[in-house]
Amino acid sequence: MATYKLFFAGSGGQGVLTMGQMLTYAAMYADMNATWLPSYGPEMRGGTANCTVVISPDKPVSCPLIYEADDVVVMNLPSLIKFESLVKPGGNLFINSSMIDQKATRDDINVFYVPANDIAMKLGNARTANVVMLGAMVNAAPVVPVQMIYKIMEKTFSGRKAHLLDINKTAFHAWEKMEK
Amino acid sequence: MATYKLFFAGSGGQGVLTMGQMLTYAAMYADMNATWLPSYGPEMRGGTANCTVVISPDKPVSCPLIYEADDVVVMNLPSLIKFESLVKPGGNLFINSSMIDQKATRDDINVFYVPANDIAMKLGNARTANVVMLGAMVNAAPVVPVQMIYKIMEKTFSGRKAHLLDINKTAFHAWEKMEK
Amino acid sequence: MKPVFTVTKGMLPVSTSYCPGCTHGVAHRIIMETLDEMDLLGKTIGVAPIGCSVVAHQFMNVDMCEAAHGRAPAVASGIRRVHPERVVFTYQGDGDLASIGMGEIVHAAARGELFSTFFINNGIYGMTGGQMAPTTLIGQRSTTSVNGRTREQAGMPLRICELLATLDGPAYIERVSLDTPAHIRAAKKAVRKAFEYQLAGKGFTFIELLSTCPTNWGLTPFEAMKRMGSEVAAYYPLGVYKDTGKEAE
Amino acid sequence: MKPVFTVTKGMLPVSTSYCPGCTHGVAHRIIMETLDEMDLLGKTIGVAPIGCSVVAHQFMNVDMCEAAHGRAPAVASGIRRVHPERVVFTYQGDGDLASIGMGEIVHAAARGELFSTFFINNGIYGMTGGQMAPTTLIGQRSTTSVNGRTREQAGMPLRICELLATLDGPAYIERVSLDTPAHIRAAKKAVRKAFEYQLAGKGFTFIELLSTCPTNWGLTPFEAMKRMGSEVAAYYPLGVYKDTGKEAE
Amino acid sequence: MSEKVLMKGNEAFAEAVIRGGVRFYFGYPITPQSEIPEFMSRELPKRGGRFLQAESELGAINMAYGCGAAGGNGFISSSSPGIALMQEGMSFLCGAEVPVTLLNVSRGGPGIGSIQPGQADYNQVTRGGGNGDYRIPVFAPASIQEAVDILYEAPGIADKYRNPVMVLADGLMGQMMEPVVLPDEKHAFTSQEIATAKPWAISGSEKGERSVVKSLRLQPEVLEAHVEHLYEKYAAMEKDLERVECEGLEDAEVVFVAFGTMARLAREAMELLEAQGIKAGMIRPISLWPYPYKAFDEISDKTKAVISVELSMGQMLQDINLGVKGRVPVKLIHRVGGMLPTSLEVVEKTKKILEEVR
Amino acid sequence: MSEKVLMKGNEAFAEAVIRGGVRFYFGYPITPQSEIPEFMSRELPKRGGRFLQAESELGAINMAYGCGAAGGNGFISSSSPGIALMQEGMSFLCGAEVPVTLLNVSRGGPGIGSIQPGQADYNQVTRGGGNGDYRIPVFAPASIQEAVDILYEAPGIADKYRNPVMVLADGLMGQMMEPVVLPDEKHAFTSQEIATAKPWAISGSEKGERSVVKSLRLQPEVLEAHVEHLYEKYAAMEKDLERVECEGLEDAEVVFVAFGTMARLAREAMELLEAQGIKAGMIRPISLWPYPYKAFDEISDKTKAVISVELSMGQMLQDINLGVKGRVPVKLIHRVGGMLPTSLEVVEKTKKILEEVR
Amino acid sequence: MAKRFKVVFDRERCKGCELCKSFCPKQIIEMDTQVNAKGYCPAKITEQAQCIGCQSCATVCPDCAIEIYQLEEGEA
Amino acid sequence: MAKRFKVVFDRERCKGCELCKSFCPKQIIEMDTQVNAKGYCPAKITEQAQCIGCQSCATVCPDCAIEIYQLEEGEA
Ligand SMILES: Cc1ncc(C[n+]2csc(CCOP(=O)(O)OP(=O)(O)O)c2C)c(N)n1
Ligand SMILES: Cc1ncc(C[n+]2csc(CCOP(=O)(O)OP(=O)(O)O)c2C)c(N)n1
Ligand code: SF4
Ligand code: SF4
Ligand code: SF4
Ligand code: SF4
Repeated sequence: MATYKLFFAGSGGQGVLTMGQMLTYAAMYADMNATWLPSYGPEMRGGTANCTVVISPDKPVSCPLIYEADDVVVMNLPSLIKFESLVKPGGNLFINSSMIDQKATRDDINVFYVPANDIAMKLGNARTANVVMLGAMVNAAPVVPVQMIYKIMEKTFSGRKAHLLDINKTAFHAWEKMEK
Repeated sequence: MATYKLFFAGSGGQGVLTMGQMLTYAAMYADMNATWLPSYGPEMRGGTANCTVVISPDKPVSCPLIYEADDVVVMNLPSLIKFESLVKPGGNLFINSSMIDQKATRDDINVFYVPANDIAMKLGNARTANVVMLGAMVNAAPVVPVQMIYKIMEKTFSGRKAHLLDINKTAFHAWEKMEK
Repeated sequence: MKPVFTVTKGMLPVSTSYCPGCTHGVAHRIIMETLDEMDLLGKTIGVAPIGCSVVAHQFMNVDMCEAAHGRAPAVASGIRRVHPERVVFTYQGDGDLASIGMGEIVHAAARGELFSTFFINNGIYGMTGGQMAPTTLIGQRSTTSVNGRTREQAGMPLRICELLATLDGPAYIERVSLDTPAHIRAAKKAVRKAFEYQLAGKGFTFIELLSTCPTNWGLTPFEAMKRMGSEVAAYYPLGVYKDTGKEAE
Repeated sequence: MKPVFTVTKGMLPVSTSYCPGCTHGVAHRIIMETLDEMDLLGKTIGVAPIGCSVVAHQFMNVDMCEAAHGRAPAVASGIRRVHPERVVFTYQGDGDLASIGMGEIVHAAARGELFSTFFINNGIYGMTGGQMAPTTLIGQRSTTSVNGRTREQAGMPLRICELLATLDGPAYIERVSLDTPAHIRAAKKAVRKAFEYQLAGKGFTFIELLSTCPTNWGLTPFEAMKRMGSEVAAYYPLGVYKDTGKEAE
Repeated sequence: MSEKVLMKGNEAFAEAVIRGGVRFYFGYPITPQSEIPEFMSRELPKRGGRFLQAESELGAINMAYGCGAAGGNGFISSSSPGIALMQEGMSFLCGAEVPVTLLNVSRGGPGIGSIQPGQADYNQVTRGGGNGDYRIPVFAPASIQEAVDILYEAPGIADKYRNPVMVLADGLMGQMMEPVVLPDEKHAFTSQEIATAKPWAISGSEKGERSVVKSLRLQPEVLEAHVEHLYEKYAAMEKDLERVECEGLEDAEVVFVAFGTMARLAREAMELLEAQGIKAGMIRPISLWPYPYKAFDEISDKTKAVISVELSMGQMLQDINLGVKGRVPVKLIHRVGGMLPTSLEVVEKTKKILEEVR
Repeated sequence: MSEKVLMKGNEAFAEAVIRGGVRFYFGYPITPQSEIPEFMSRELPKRGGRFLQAESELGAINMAYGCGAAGGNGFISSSSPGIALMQEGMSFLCGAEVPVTLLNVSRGGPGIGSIQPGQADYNQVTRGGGNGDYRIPVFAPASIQEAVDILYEAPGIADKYRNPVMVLADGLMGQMMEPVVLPDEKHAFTSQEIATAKPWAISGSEKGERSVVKSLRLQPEVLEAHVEHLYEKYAAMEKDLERVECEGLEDAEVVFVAFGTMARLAREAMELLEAQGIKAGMIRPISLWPYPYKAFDEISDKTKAVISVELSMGQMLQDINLGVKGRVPVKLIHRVGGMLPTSLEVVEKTKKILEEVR
Repeated sequence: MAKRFKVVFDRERCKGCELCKSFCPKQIIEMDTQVNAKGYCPAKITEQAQCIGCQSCATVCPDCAIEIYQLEEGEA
Repeated sequence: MAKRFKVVFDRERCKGCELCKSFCPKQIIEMDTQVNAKGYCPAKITEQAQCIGCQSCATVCPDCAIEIYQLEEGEA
């Protein structure tokens, strides 16, 4: 399997950086090489947040910077506008349709409309929208084994946060279980 | 006329640097090229003082640093010991015999024993010892015209210091006038 | 319709880069209102620091330059030499002025440099993300004192007005606070007095403005205002620390 | 024959590089005598400044290092972290401490660093040939104030004890003078107290020693002593500026 | 112990120097490395060390000097303008032969510039702005693992040569996360052990001979001898510390030279070019001083161009030219100001360059 | 007006910049240049200028920045460690495009080193220790007259390019006396004239558009464009400011490369060698940046060695090698620590080198 | 007749910090539920007529988002 | 019997600053006319017997050039 490039974009507070980190952990647990790279800026607050994840199953990740991505996740409208072009032909674009009214303009890519916030809301925890989205992405593009996503979830949601584990697992599978 | 290199050494307060400067001024007034270079050190006080003068009648002075000198003036014993070797074969060494008991050791150079302090004392101004010495030197090695020495003296000893002009002129000629 | 409160032309018509509720905006506004009211906008040269307000020149409608971190007082001293007739001020945060720039502010004050310094004391390094400042209170958490500042580890917080008041150069030193409308009005009076003293050639003038950093204090803007009025002002008493005008009277 | 005054083994048996009559030598001696009497010579780490006393380590018989110009307090803070049990002191001139090193001394004092600073205030830059220092008196001539320092050009001279006394970190601050045998004995007592407070962990200790620079004052050593006792001490009053030991009693 | 963990660059750097023996941190906050002082303020007190937030970068370097002179293993991290403020200090540390480990997580310039990543501190770290003849070894790792390994080793190198050692990372490396294996923690000397382990240090420990640490030498003969002594050490460092990774030089049509993150970009560009039938090679200097000039001798006759891929206006070109000595054209592909090229951009520009030189 | 006077280097330097238009001096005492602030403190107030003794070198460079940003012609003099403390400031001035004239009367290092003359600030002044991409023109005159002429011109160059300009003199030049002809005094802008003469300056003079002087540019595109703009200026400087003096290159068996006082030593060594039948030539870089690389193309086939004569451990060798590009062996004759070679010593060492390379 | 005032908010400059709201003695400032272009919920006045013209809101506003006018007779 | 003292000068360490002389309450310190190796005229005591052991000289001496001993009975 060749190098896999993913890109996550949204606004601060949407859990975009966490999505990328969870995926990177999962890749590491699966003994793959992986790099997570956030964009950072002078403004500590608000503004946009995005990160790149590069996963390379058998050799070290050569470049953490990308010029095209296999999968792109956009959590809000500005991100869709800015990063639709980043998807490589034949790649996947995941659109958080709860926040984004517009449709994608390209037809050489696969587009998934995931109402992540709505699903999360329905599950009773609005903050899991990013996990819903991550689940949708991994379901459509199984770049890491689901077991490894579980593993990082179990590490993250332990101790005082243990009660959040189930809801997150549920959120992760919500999209795949949803009737479309 | 070729480049002429002179070296003056003594201790702080003996007017060694001034001797070199007067000569440099005189050379400049005579439209020659000249460079005056003091040695400077961390100790502001006491210690040794010395300076190099290089005079070049027709072209710019190439190097202000010397490895041998045509004329060397030593005003105290440590300077004699340290700098006798600097005189080039056939060159002149001027020894302030008022302060230095020892004789020169070399016989390939011309040595002048000038009791500069004694002469100055006799003239009634102990502080002119350096001018006595300078006079002796210029007399033996007429590297600059005497008129030009006068010119710098006239500039230096003017205004409030005008009364010192005569004594300095006298001091300048004291050695040449002395019976030896 | 009679305007009773309008936006000064001293503030450029753009949105600032400061966090919601950050009193940098209030400090900016009262300084610029004062210059506007004194008709000095066109005669003033300002110096912005390094800190969140590094971009003050994007908002303040006067000739301005940036200064390297902590060096605004030296920069202003240089400007002052060239333009003896202008109004000059510096605007500095507490990391900028009280930490890296300590030498420069003490010496400019001691020389009695004829400019005004507005010292925005929010007790934290805002721009770099909430590290401890020399003015962070004992017990206050910051990213480099996660369990709260202790005297043993970092010493007591610095009181700059008190320190500078020992010098002969300053003509006027006051500490004000931006925590309530009343205090903000008082602060503006102090700002005006600083510029008046400067114009009168009395000497160096220094206004410390207690300020909030809701983002790095981890409080809402209003909670931050309340903390400032209580805890912060308790350690940093408001008041006039030096006033040669008064002394002379 | 009973020795009543002998040369301390704290001073190495070499001739110093100081000018005849310069009280750097006296300051050196009383510090080293004190360490000797307290049996601390082997446990002490000293920091020499840049200035005439950059070579203090050639004369003081303790482990020592040089510090870059003005940075001795930072250097001592670093040393202190590694050796919490040793005695640490810095020795700094007024150019070093009060000019370029202002930031470092204020911050070390504010942190309450556990070392002692001996501040040799001779009101001039000795080593570089007599330029104006921040402590040069008004009217005093120097090579950069040939007609005498004026307030307009350079501000008033800095009083460092008074400045540092506003901070919470210092445990003990005193200004002493080396102008007479009696004052020298008093100075030595202050030096001892500084080390005692340090050993007791009380906090930062600071002794300012009024000192002469006959060479750059253009006076004989004795005239210099007299000027120091009169003119200089008039502007820099001797006395204790802070003593937490006393306060606690 | 050798468990693999996913860490953010800055935190991995901090953990690595602690494991490498560092117990004293001095620093002043600056983006993009503030996670390091933050990490140190939490971790060092737990691990028998001391964290001191300095009043400034000048304070930090001089605290580290005091620490090193006293025999401690000190560490400083900062970013570009902060490093500029330490230049006098670095020269002083070299002159006084005091060890310290330094990390520059560099950003954009000149001046306050921006906080975006940059590599325009090349001159600053390899030539320095301190006065006099001195040298500081500089390592520029390209992955977090490599950075961890070098930072783990750095305190030992600093001690061995009694000289500062610098690691240069760009802002990208500091913010990035990658899996790393952390090495075992080394023993750090206690203040008691220092007297015997480092007899030259000023430890105030009655160890017989008094210690003096200094950089002043007023007699020219003495200072000359001292500088010659320093240069013997530097010659030894040049032999021992040179590190470089070369790839595909035998038959490369084009050779990239790049360090840090840009080397990884260039590596991907190599793959892309290969796919287009163009053989590319790479010289990746890991040590920027000593610079691996000799590696350039391996460049073959087939090579038509050597290309520096840099986030600066070409500051490394001087060293590349010193290595290439005019045998092959040397070109530059760069972005600055925090702009980052993509590997595709490198490929395109490389093809253009190859057309020009062909 | 063009009377010849005998002046000490430091005082001649100070007089020259005043005549060149400087009215503001900022500095902190340091040997061997303290005569300059002393001279300025006496002279400037008489000539409509202002003298300000800074609290430190950091203070001085930032005062000069304020002065320059406000449209004044400022001047700073210092010596090696003092220049090290100004590195952040220099990068800042370049980034903010603020003119100033700087003089480094250099001494021995590293660290506090000694106060004896040295040339080991070559890296410091030509590569700098500031962060980011920037350049500062550096001139290294070899006689007091040349220094006077350059310092007279420097404020104009600084203004033209809105960039700092540096003059490098060694301690010898500062202390030496030589006859000089002083040029006529230029007009210096009054604070009133600045608003029209330098509309970009912050003069608080209601001139219509507001001025802002800054080095921060947070958007990468903007900073990239700014740096590219700076490099257009630097390219222009490379064209306009390169200065070199070459002599006897046509048929030289050996070519000396030297600047400042060492060039004069090398010049005497040439004469001595000639007397012994050995033809020597010389390349004397007057501008160290831009460095006169092209001059090295003039070296003929007859030349067997190029020798750098330096008071450093060979810091100029990198530039010489970049010029020579491997065509001729490049060698070094040097002394450091304040030791000075004699021309005779240079002759002896040259002969030895010629034997080796023959 | 009591003085009457008009408080004008600049929706786009407002960052929704709620300081004006907190300091309004008459409690007549509320936050909008519609976000502005920058994503903040801006402040607005609910009962204009109750405004006493104390200027507290404008004085504490860090973003120059508030202007206050006194209504002449007959104006609304 | 009054205490008797012996003041010992280190000729080579002395720099001839004359401080001891100036501060001696009994005025019994004089400068030598012979210079020492460093070229200074060192201090010496003229009338040892008059010394009251006040240590003023040693206290002000910047050059550690003075040591003082109390003579036991019979010593000279
Ligand atoms: C030489 C240097 N050191 C450090 C920094 C990083 N830095 C930027 S702003 C800042 C401090 C900000 O704190 P403060 O002055 O309190 O202002 P605030 O942001 O809180 O308004 C620091 C340390 C820098 N830019 N330059
Ligand atoms: C960075 C730096 N700046 C300036 C100097 C030059 N310098 C050496 S000593 C000194 C000041 C000496 O004055 P002071 O501290 O009062 O000590 P003193 O010599 O009077 O004892 C100065 C400015 C230096 N060595 N390093
Ligand atoms: S970080 Fe703090 S100081 Fe900076 S703009 Fe935000 S609230 Fe204000
Ligand atoms: S110059 Fe002054 S301070 Fe320095 S040794 Fe001489 S008298 Fe003492
Ligand atoms: S105080 Fe200003 S910025 Fe804050 S909510 Fe009110 S109007 Fe908006
Ligand atoms: S005080 Fe000391 S140095 Fe001075 S004259 Fe007396 S013995 Fe000599």
